[in-house]
Amino acid sequence: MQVTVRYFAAFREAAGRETETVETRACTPRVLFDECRSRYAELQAWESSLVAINDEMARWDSEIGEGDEVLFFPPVAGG
Amino acid sequence: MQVTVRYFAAFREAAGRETETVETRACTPRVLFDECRSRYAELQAWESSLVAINDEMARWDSEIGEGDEVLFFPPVAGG
Amino acid sequence: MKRFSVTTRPIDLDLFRGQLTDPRCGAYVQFEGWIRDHNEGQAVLRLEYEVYEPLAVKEGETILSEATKRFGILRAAAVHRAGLMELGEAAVVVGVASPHRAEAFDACRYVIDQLKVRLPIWKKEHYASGKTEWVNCRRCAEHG
Amino acid sequence: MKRFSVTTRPIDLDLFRGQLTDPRCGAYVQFEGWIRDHNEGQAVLRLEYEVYEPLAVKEGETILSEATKRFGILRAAAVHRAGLMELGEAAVVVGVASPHRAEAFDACRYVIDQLKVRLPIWKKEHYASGKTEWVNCRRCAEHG
Repeated sequence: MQVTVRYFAAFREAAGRETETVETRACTPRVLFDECRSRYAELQAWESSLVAINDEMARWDSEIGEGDEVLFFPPVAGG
Repeated sequence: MQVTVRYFAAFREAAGRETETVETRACTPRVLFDECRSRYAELQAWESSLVAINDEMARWDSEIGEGDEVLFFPPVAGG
Repeated sequence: MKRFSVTTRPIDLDLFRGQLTDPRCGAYVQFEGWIRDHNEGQAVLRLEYEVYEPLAVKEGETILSEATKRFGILRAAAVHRAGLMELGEAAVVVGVASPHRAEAFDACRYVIDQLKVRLPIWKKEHYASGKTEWVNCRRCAEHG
Repeated sequence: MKRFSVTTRPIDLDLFRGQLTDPRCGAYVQFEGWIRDHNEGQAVLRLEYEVYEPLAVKEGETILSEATKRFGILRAAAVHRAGLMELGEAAVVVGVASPHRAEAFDACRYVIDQLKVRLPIWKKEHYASGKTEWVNCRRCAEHG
């Protein structure tokens, strides 16, 4: 299936891009993120990273569907 | 001895005066206040009232001396 | 500028806050006491504060010093109104600036809690009914 | 006016506070996050916030609703800066108005605590040394 990936802040700088459309068989954001890491050497996992799917906060083991937009958020630091 | 008494807020209204100089043998503000109450029928004791002597917060059993100014504060309500 | 002051005019919040800015501080907490339109079921039209200023200022400074030592904050100030006030005005403002927020919240809370019970300040409420009453002093007021 | 908003311009504190006035409220607590001149020993010149606004606004509204329900306050609002900021400016402001002060303090604290960990907002510090760093993300930054 095809999904769109968006990288934010430090993740965007590490991946060298803000968004990409990928062909994947990943069923969860966690598996998808690992696939992305295999393409971008500088993209590091980070334990308090967050993830959203289609502008809703999601879990790393949520289900991804065809055409979804998956947003990878490095550790947030508002305020 | 002679001391000056000052009444504040509701106490002033009850005593009908702001200040007075009295001859007294009262050794503490508590005894002095009881003397004042015997003169002003409307002056009521009130459990969380405070007292000061010469612009320093004091206790009801502090010692009063000649020429002191004793300030009677009804329950405070700042803020 | 004195850290604790009493004023008969509306509190200038920009000026108040301005005196507390500090580049070492990442957190600022401000408390304001507003005049409510009701108290215990009665419609309040306006308020009057009687302040015994010499002792109020001394005790206010003491409370701010206590908060500074106890919570390790960098800046604290407070101002209290005296005299007649209208609904919606701020009767008291407390401001605390600190490197981090936990101690700013705790210190601000401490200062307002202490100000309310230790300062020689009395509040008289003027009700829509025409009555007035010294707050905290129902029995005194009945006779006053 | 939306209760939670994001802005690229300096926050107008008078306007912000003005939207929260309420004659039923006797207590108002405001928190401000200020840009400090140091972080972990490095001199900070300025800051940059990246905000993913669609989700930040949604999550910010959710947090304000949670605080309103949980603490029984009457009014709450917050605003967060996006983009480049200078020292001394407020990066975030939270305001809570309530009949009494205890719940105003608790609710304000809850809102800022939650905003800091749940909003998709990232802070990049620009240091006097010329370096920049994403806060909370040292390892990412080394590679970024």
